[in-house]
Amino acid sequence: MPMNEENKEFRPLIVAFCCNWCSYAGADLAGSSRLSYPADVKIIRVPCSGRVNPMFILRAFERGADGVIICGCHPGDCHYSTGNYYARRRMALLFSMLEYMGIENGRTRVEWCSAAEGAKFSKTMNEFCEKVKSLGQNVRLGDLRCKN
Amino acid sequence: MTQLEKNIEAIKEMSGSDPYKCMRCGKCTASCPAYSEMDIKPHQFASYIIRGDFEELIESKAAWKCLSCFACIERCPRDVQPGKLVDATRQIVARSRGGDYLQPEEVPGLLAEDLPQQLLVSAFRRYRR
Amino acid sequence: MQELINRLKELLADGTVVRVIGWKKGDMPYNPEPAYFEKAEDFDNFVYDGFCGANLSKMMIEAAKLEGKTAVCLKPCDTYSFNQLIREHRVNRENTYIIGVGCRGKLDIEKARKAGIKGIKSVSGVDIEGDGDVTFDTIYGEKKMAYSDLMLDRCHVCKGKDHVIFDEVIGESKDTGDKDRFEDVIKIEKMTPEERFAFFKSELSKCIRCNACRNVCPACSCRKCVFDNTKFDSQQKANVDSFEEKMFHIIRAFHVAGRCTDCGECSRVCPEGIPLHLFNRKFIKDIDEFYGEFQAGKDPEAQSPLTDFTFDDLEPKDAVGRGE
Amino acid sequence: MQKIGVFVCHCGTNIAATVDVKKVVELVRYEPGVVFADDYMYMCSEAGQEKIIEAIKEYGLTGLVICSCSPRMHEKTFRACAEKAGLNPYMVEVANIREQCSWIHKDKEEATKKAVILARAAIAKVNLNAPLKEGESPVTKRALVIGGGIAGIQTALDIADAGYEVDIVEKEPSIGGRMSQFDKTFPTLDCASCILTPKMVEVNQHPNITLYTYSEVEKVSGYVGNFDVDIRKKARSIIFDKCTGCGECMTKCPLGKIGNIPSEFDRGLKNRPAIYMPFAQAVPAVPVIDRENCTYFKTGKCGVCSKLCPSKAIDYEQQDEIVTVKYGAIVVATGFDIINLDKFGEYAYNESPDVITSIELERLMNAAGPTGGHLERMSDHKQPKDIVFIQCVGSRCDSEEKGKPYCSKVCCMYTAKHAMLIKDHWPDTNITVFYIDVRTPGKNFDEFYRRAVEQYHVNYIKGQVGKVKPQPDGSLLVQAADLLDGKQINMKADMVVLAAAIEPNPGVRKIATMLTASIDNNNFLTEAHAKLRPVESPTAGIFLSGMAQGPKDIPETVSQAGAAAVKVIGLLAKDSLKTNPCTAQCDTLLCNGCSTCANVCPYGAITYDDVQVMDHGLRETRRVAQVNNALCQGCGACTSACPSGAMDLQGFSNRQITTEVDAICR
Repeated sequence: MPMNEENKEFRPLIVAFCCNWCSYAGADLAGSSRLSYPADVKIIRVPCSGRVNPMFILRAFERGADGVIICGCHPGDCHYSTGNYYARRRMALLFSMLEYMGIENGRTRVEWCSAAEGAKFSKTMNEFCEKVKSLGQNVRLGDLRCKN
Repeated sequence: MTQLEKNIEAIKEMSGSDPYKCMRCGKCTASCPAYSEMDIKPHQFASYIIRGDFEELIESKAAWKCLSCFACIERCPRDVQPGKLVDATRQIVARSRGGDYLQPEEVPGLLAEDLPQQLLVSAFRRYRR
Repeated sequence: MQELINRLKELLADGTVVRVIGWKKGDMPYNPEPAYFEKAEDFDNFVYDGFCGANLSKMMIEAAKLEGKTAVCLKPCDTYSFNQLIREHRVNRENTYIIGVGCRGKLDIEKARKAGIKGIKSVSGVDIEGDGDVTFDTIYGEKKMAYSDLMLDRCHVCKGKDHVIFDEVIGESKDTGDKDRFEDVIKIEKMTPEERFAFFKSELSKCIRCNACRNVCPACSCRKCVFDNTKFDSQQKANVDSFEEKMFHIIRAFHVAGRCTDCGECSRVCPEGIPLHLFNRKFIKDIDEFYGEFQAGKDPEAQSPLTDFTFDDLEPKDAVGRGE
Repeated sequence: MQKIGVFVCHCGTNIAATVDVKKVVELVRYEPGVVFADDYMYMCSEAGQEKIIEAIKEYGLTGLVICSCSPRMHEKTFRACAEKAGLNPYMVEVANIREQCSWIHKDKEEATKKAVILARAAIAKVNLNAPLKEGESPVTKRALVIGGGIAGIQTALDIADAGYEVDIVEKEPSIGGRMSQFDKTFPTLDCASCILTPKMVEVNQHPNITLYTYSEVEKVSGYVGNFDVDIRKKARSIIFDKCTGCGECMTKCPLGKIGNIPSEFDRGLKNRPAIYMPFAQAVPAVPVIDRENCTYFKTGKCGVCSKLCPSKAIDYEQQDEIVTVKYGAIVVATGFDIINLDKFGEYAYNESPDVITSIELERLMNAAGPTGGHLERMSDHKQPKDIVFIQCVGSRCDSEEKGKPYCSKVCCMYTAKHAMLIKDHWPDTNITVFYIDVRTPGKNFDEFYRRAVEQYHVNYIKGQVGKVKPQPDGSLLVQAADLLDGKQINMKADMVVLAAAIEPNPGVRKIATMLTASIDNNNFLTEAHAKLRPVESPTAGIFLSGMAQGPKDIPETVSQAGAAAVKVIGLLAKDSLKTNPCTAQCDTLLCNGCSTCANVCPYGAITYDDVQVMDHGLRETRRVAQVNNALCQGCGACTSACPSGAMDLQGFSNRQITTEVDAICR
């Protein structure tokens, strides 16, 4: 699937978890401002970055995602006051563990993006896609059992 | 009113400037071309006066190193005009020595049209030391 | 050991407790098993020596629900696990009588095997009070090994000789630590990503998902593991690839991050000898570095780092690539 | 199995120009659960909605996926539409194929492919959706205000004026709080009691306000709209209704002259009798017997007050009384105190009576204060000539055991006020203020401070004082530095006034715990959102007023009090509260009772109860988590913290998100 037969260009599969209040709205603003980013990014709406269970991230990788990005409100701006603080700690530890196991750093990212930062959202997604593209297909975290 | 406050009143009258208004923003010192020569910086003139440290001002080099360029007067956001306080210091010294080299009636002839009058007076005080 | 047995019998006799959790002799001299003792005669089989490595604190989850008080023998490091269980309301302190037992390091029979000692008939010098070498009487003759050469890896990074919670302490303990706790983690961190991946792939490929690590872990105390419920669609499946248990092991370690006392039971019981503690210890090292030193189980009131935060916490992007 | 209808919107050309809408319809038609798929020009239009309603009825749809603009735009519209057709509104999911697809992609093939994937994810999710019902909980139309200072008074008055009943609980014998101790107020210098006393009287006389003075909140249970509060009315030893407030008892109490009981109100600068009112204008004007010091209570002898009371109002047998009242909303207005200065030995506060705190100075300058408003040294009762003020004593101090890391905010202004008031009365006083920064944001505040310098010639010196040394001659030697002139200063002073850091009232911690309202490291109550919800606690139904939330001056306190009142009125105006159905749920069979979820819940919505459960035929009592749906806001922090997966979030369940991930990665 990631390999396009005709031009052989690698297109990564990227899952973005966006919190409903800041980042998802930021993505909407990027849309209404027509600030493009690759179609490789697919957004899943969650109420808060604190809702993102590390198991969702590993699951995405197992299923063949090449990159996973979590977007939430800036620290101090969480709609639920503290959700992103917990997310920040969870992700810091999880990402460090993935790196420790030899998984490429660039495949995971956390970005704080407010509802007003459409431009930042688009820029972040462009950068992240580029990075994941340069890393190539996710082989190390994929799980054959999950392939159809 | 305390004795100090009375002394400061006198300086206010002499200089036409109110040292109490100084907020110590430092813009005068930042503007001063003679900065490196000044042992007491322009902004400190106000605080020295408020503190009553007149002797130190009179003994200072700074009072005589001031070029009377009036950049500080021009730029002061609080209208304290430190240059005038420097001038007042010179005046105190000058008065204590008594006597003037120039007669008052000679002065008008020496004035150029666009020269600030106070600059001239200040320069007189400076060079007659 | 006799002092311990006498005291335990006394506690049973005077009704302070109605049962004791300790160790009984196993089929081999080097594999004693955790066991319940309820009558004085049960103690004929009681043993407490250098091979009694098992952390009995987890057994108290169920034991403390039983009628009457239970005495449990805990080594200094086991008391940390017990404290952590108290913090998580998993164990009833009122129904527990903690005997802090002395410890001078626990032994790993694999170390003897690696040293070529086979056909063991009996072992001496492993008594809790002794301080000499260990002598193996084997079918090939007598073999000797220094006590510390035979110690479990975890005992070389001992947390100290003090029990953090107890009702009474019987016997002396020794701080057997002579190694940096994070030495192995740092060694892996210094490898290239490819080397790290290869290392973990080869280690985890041995995993047979027997769940021994999870079952023995005093922090892994869920009634039903998340890997056994249908909510995440994460139940066990047959392997097709050698690295497939990674999700299980990452999540296993993640779920105990900030709660793991580093007791080392996971690695001790792994039948495949996977150094599972390397996952847990990595989290501990990161937590120490990111959020300040934290020892789970030391203070039952302390907030776990993962349920806490500060405004200026490290950003995830700064948590990675630190070695570069 | 669900019967799902998929509706793909063209949004004019907004979507249709970049996404091949027809192709999307064709490709999702055979997804699991889909029984109907169609497209339309404007799905949100009247006609579009009509189409949806028809399809629901015709195909008996149990779930809807609308592929259109952002759910933030029209999710509500489509939910309402579903409800109209008799479908549960929470059976609707929106796939965002405009903002997150057609508007940002140019290649039609690529955009179409992505739209299909987004639709698939939404379909997969709807397959797992369950009907959700908004809960309803009634609202008790009565508010509780904890704290009777200016913050509490203003909040109570505003709520009462709107027609709701309010109770004020105040732990001191009188309302009035800190403000009643002050002499004058900045920046206008009007007298504090002149503006406060009328408000105190108004509170006392207001038909909608009930005062519980000398009372404390003992226990709080319930949740927004339905709090049950136990209030302990401490025994005053006075029969409230009989007392006329004549004050005879207080003047005759033998301990008034010989008792050495320091007056709390006068910060220990004066003594009071054992039966006392904190101050003359106390509201209610009913004294209280301090049982710890009263001779009758200590020895059983005396009884002077009882004998002399003309209305026989003294009752030594009175007991504490606990009343339970129901409230819909609670306002915390517990105010502040100043920090203990024991750790600041360098300022000799405990050594010399002439080193005082600003609040003591307020009393010394107050005409009703211990000196009748005459400023004098407590050591020799002489009028001080040289006064030094030290700012930031314990404020902006990073050493936790000594002070507080924050700026106390009001000190710069009250110090300027004190300096001016002193210079006004005694112009020949020399006043020096040592400061780190002078901070005067606020209307007419900087002008006020400049007046102290320019008109009153108060000497401001930048630099913290290092040491205050009491001298044998009774004066104080102040050692400091003038940082701007780079000089060390040793000056003599007759009096030193310390601007001690303020801190939240120490009792607030207990109250916050009872209310499950969160507090920060400095014990200030946390607001629900620092910018957008500054007077609400994250715990629903709890509101914040005054210094309890953070340092602030009187005008700010009054505005915040009004704001909190409006929020309370807004809540009480409702007959019932609709609760968000997307709340966390605990699977009691999976729950370990470990409290991890409760530790991360910002709303205190999770409690633990011992519950009888039946697990594999075994009946057991277990400690398990319970979610209060009225408090839970649905953030899901608990679900990611829960190791066993017992906590799940309705509407965003673990399985739903997992299945979305799977659909996207398919």
